[in-house]
Amino acid sequence: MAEVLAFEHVSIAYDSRAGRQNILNDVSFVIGEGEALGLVGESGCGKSTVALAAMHYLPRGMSLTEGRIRVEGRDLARLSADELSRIRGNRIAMVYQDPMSSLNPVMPIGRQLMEVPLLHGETDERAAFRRAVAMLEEVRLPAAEAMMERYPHQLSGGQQQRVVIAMALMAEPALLIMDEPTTGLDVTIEAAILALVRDLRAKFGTAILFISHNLGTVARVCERIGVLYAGRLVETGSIATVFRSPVHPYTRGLLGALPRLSGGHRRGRLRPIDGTIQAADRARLGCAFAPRCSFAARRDCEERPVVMVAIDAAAQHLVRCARIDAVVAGSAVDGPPASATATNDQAPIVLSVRNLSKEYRLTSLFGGDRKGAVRAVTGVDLDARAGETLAIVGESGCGKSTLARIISGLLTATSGEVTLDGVDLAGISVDDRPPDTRRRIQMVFQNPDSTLNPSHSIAYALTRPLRLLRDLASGEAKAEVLRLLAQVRLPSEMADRMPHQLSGGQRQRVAIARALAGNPGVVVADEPVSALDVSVQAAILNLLGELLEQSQLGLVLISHDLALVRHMADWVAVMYLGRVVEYGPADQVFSPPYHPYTQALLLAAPTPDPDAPPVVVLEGSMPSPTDTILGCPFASRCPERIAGLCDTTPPPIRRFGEHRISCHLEIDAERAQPPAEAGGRTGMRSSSA
Amino acid sequence: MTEKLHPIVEKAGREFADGKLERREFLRLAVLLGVAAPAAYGMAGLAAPAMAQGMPKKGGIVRIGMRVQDISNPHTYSWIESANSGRQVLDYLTVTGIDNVTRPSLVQKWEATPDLKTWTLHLRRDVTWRKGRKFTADDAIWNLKRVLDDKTGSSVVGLFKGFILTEFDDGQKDAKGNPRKSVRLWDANAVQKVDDFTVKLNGQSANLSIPESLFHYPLLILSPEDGGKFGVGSDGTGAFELVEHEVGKRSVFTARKDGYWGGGPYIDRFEIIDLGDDAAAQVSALVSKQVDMIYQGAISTLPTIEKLTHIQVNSVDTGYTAVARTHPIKPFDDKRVRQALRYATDNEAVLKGALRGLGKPGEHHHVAPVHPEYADIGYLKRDVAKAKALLAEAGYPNGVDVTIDARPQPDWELLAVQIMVEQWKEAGIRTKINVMPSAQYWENWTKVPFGFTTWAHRPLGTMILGLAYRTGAAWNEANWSNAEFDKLLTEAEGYLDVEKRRAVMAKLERIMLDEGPVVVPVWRAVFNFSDKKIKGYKIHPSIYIDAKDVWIDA
Amino acid sequence: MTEISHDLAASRLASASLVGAEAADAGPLGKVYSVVTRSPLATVGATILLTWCLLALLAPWVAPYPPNQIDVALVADPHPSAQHWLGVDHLGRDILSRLIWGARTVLTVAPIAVLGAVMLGIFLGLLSGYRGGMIDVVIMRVGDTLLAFPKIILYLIIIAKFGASAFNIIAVITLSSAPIIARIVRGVTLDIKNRDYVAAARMRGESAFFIMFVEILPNARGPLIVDFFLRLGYTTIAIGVLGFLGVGLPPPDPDWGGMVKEAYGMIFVWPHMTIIPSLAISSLVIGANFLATGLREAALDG
Amino acid sequence: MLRYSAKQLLNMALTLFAVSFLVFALNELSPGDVARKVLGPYASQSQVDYLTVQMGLDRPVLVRYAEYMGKALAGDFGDSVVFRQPVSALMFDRLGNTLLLAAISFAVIVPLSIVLGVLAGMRERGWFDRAVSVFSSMCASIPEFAMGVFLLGIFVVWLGWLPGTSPLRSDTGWSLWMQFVLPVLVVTFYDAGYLIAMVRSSMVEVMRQPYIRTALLKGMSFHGVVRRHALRNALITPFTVILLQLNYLVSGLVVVETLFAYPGFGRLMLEAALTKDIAVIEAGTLIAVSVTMLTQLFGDLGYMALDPRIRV
Repeated sequence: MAEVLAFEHVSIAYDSRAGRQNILNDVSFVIGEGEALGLVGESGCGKSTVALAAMHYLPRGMSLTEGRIRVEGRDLARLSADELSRIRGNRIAMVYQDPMSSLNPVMPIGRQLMEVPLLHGETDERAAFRRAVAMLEEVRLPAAEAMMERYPHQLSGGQQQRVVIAMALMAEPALLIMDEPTTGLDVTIEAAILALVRDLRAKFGTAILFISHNLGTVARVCERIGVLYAGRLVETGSIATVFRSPVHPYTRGLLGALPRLSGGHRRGRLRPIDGTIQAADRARLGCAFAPRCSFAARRDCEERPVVMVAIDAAAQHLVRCARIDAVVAGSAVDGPPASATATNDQAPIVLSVRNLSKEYRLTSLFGGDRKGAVRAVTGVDLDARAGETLAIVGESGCGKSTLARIISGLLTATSGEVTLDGVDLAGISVDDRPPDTRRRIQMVFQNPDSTLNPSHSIAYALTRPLRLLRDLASGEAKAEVLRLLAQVRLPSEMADRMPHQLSGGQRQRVAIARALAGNPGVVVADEPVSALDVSVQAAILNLLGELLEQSQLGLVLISHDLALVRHMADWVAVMYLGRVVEYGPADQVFSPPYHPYTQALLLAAPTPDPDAPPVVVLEGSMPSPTDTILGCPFASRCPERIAGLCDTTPPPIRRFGEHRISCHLEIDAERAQPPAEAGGRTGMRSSSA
Repeated sequence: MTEKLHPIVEKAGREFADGKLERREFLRLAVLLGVAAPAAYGMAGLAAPAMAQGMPKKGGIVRIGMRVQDISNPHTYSWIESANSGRQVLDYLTVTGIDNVTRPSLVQKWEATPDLKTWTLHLRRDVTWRKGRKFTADDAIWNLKRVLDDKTGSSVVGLFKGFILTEFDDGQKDAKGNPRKSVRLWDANAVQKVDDFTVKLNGQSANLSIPESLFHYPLLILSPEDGGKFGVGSDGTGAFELVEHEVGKRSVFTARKDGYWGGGPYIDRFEIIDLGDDAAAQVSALVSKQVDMIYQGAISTLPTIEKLTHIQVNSVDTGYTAVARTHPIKPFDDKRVRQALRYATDNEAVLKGALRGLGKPGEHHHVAPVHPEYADIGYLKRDVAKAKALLAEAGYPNGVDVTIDARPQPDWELLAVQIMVEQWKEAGIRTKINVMPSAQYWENWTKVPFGFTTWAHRPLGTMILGLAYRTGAAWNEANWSNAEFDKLLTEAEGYLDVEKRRAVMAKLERIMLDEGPVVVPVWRAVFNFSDKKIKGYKIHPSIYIDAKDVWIDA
Repeated sequence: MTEISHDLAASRLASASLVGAEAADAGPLGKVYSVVTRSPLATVGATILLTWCLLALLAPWVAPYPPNQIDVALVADPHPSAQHWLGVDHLGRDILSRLIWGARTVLTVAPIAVLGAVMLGIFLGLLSGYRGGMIDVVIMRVGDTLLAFPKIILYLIIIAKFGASAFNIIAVITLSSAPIIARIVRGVTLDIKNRDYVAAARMRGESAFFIMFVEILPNARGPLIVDFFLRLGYTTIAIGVLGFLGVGLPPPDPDWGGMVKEAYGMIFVWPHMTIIPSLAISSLVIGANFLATGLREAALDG
Repeated sequence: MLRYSAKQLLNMALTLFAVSFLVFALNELSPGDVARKVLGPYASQSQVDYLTVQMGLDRPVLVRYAEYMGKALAGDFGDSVVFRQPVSALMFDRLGNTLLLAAISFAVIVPLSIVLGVLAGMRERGWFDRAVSVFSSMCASIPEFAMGVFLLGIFVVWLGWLPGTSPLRSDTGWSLWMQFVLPVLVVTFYDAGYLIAMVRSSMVEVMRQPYIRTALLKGMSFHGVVRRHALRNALITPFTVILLQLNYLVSGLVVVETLFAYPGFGRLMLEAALTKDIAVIEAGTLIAVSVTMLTQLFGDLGYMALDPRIRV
């Protein structure tokens, strides 16, 4: 197998005022013809630098300090600018994370596609045009010729990414580098893109360097994987080997920290990796992971360089660890433990939502509502119970965040009820709620970068709610701040820090402490861990789990991540286009019968399972919330749509005890299918869509 | 000289012979009363001013940098600049020369009755309008009657008030609700046509200065056919025709082709170019030879001009000044404070600093050496110690804090104020300067408690004192009132005998020096700049410019 | 944000927190110092500004002569000499002394005017952005109307009507700049008010004013500080222009623009009288602009 | 787009209305002044009063405003009391001169700013970028009158190459073109300084965008990327700003016009303000404000045309 891309002991450094920083350190790997290598790692591990280094395109200040990078045998560092131009886009092409910003906003996409062949030898405009149209068809974009005239902003995110992929494949390159190509896309879109990549790869035989933070997506595309930590490859091998029998403590940690769809409900049982990655780790002489590793030994791990060691030469399974024996002997990879607690539907209801709707009227120039309305939330019924988690799951735009904000009072509902302690709060903004009511519902926000005011200290963030919600004197508040910090496992000296001095996970802990400051009855957490790395996320989820066990707190958890929901939730509501399509105790929602949408979500969810093949589960994207929906909101994408019924008549609600499904299909035990990981998927179309 | 001399001229001649009357004053009187100027010069034993600097040459263009204003209503001109446009095309009945002597123009000869109430004007018979018509008494009378009509809004009215105009209550109210006064001719026959070339002004009281008043700059003689309007192509008796006029940009005059009744013109074309108010821009224009003359010099440009070899500075001493004047309110209600102000001022330094020495130091009374009745009562030397003592006496041992209002144009005024303010500071009179744009200043000039006000040149000392310092006078901006001063002033105005007037004037001057409301720092010379190739030009104290007198000799 | 910027951001964070640590030790002044010294442009700008500030502050001690002391005799040769390093003006006043005292004027009037505008602008911008609705519409409408006036014409109209004084100049600059600042603040507010920490503040029941001034405002300080220095420069120009047009600060106290105007007519013989104050005003504005540009760059670098 | 324009025009009319009333009210509260100005400081009060009534200035402000607006809408802006001629004639002549100066300056400034800004911004922090940044920052920092003084000192006083004034007359010994050199230079330095910085920062911003990387990694040469991908994007933001310079070029040239005795609109406004020539101030303000708002409108429309993402 001919080598397409090779990294030989590559080190890359970044020079800044603060001095030289290592970004990559002794990275070596080879990608052969038609091979797909996945590179995984958490933020700051240097994986994007690998991608850009492969294109010989490093940001200002970064330079190759050691090693060589070869593309099809040619050392990139020795190529002239012209030679590089001939390789780029031609022999290697790249697909980027954010397709919208990767496309020129003021140029029709057709033109952008045609540029590739025109730059690489094609002289005939018409030929280039035909090639572009053909390639758009290859990436399964509808009405390819019409598409050529459109501007990027006129396309959906999924379509944009297909365009970028088409552009990358225009010259039929030997190597395709994909840098987080599906991050930011909804799970059903992601699944479709991954399936497309797999199909195209089969067709064109392109080698792929696939970079992702998500073990699950890598598993769907690649056969080999490399794990990066702090600029070093710590483990490489086939997907099957690495996922089934990981050796490096970090790889093990990553896999252990991940909640799984198949894992069932087990609060507080994830295995987070202690600590966080530090910039200084990249400069360590020894193992970069040593400070966080429970097996680390001073002499072996810190005082001398640690080199890659082949565990299984045949399988090309290499590990950079000085204590392999201890690790392998010391612990087994966790199997899925049994479910801890069962859903207790006897728990008292603390908050109930009834027939809740929220509309935004679009006003036209002269007032009035000619343009109709955005129906963000329509007719939602839910209950949150003390000591339990109600998870609201759905893709972006489904209305889950709006619902969360109505519950917390940041928005007010158009109609319906939100009842807390017998009082309807649906129409009362948080600004107008009496302090005691305000205290009872608190919120944890998604983005750790903006959850804390960068201008004020941690103590401020915790003291203000204590003063306002609980009317504590400053002395009492001070003591209470320390108690709260302890409760979220933060050292007391954090009180004097400013937010920028904290890591994302620490900030999220402070945000949780802040929500707890008022002794709330209900905490609404809107995607509380989605911006965090896996290893950090696990710790936060564990913390939330503990809090639930310790108190009678009702947690309303908003998330797009089914695995996480599976892990955390006692009750689950699946939302689509502002409506709850399925609702019930978690165990029942995650087992048949399913709403077709729930089923699609479950199938699409990328799981770190080497055996799970990609499937195209849904076509298209969610309708606009301004569209008037007569029948079932899911009708336009439902693979089992009953023409003439689903799109004209609102679906009936089918009840299975506490479990409700809103669907026209006759759902019974026959139809009930286990989730993807459990095997069968009859009745659903597979990747041929 | 066959005609009979006016009795006053005879008397004046005797006084002159006796040495009681200054030459200049005699000349002025004699000419005013109808003696032809050369004759008067002869009587005074003076050579008439030589008009010629060599032989005038014909042809060429002269460009002058001057504001080009709206000139459509000559009778209401309130700017010399407008009049300088109008006078190229239109003539006056009389002309007062640079020597303060009034000479005939359209009026060839005039005579007054001994009581000075009736003036007979004999018009030239050889004048034709450019469009061909003969100039007659009807033309003169139409113009006179028009400017004397209150509705026209001409400033000529002020000069004839009391003589042939009388004030009456027109039954209307003014803006403040007070009964409004209008003026009208006191008698239907006040302006009388004697024959086609003779006009008689029948006054109700004596007036000595009628010939000078006829040269008041709005009193341009228009063709009645133009209905009081003036513009491109308008008819005129003057030496030029206006062929182009763009406000704010330029005016172009071409020499009258059918010949002018007087001397000149020598040049073919006279252009006025608007260079704006900025003095520097004017100099730039002169330096780069975009213009040959600047209408009026600014002090700030003098240093530059003095270095330019092709430019000459034309200047003439005048009774122009600007005075720092006070209202009788604290602290200036005490005459010692006002005296202190005068003692604190170093007039020579002001003259040097603000006017670069062009002029004469002021003497703190508003009668200039160029005035005939000027009495030299000595120059008040600066005495800071005395000023301080006076302030202390007045109850201000620590000095006073006051604000003086001034305007930014012309530039020398603000310079003078700054210099005086620095001088006063040494005596403990700490002064803040409040600069108002000119327009605003003229809305407030009589109202501000302490201000610096321009006063134009007037031929007689008594005139200016009567305008500005008599109790209740309209322009008594100082609100000053001194019964003795008023009495003496009236007495002085009654003397035709200049020596008698001078004697009284000395007293008036002393009163002003002792308790007057003003600081008169300087007598300003009026000056402007012209290219040395421009010949025949003499600067007039009022900067009247007659293009017909100049020629080019490169 | 792409992953590569994560990689970079991580290393930047390290250096930033380094700076942060320094700052924590050195206090806010130390932080400003460290930010300023990071950009050569800002260093140059700050040096120029500081020099003028020092000269202004120490004017009574460093100015060799009283600024308004007139010595008509000196006008005979006004050029720079051993006694008068920068020469004297047309009234024999020492130009160096007038520059130094003039710095005092401009460095009082300009910052006060800008501060006035900033305070008014902040208040209106916060109110407009945070409250929205009719308040927003009214404030922005009035602001737009004011902004529709070309600035110089607005200055001329108002100053011609009410006269030239330090107070009027400050008022007119405040009035004409406040809408722009209000716009900036409104924009930042619209952005920040949707941040989670503002929602958190609402969740605990902070008053609208508290949120505006304690939660939002401090986070708008970056752009506002940059804008302050930029505006300081432009205001210095504006004051100079007013002086040059003859509607500036009243004499005799030295006003740089006024100095240029007074001596402009003599530029052909005594160019130093106009060129020197022109250089002074230019240097001050350059200082302010360099500092602002440098600060902005430093801020973008994180 | 049509609807947007209509809305903006309506807005504009309202603003103009507000502006006109503000100026009118500010200046016309003391009616006696007008007649006094017409007749000069030495006229008697009775003459002034006479004229005040004759001109109808004794009536309430609102009545006069209504009358004024009525006439103004018909194109009659009244008479200038200082220049004694209809404002419209006066104004359009001066405006014409200013527009000429503005047009020449604009024609110099825009290409210069775009070229320098793009060249500087395409390689952020390169030596050329540094040089251009410092240069443009300095240009924008030097007030026009100071720049005028410097240039006048060099080219007129020292070298004598150029005329010191620009009265726009061809018979002054200097050609019209020579008369335009200094005013245009001063305007250019001051304004281009600002615009270059604008274009540069927009270019820098664009060059940081991922789509530039996309284009480079397609194999396009750096200059090809700059030309084909960066340029249009980089000009979107400055476009509006560039158009807004027209405001400055119409009503902000007072300093340059004063420096060089250029018979333009700005100087007219300065004189009108100093002499309180209300009719001129009023008409001039309306014109200036209209120019502002029209350029804003065109700026918005152009912006929409340039950027396919923005559609109204």
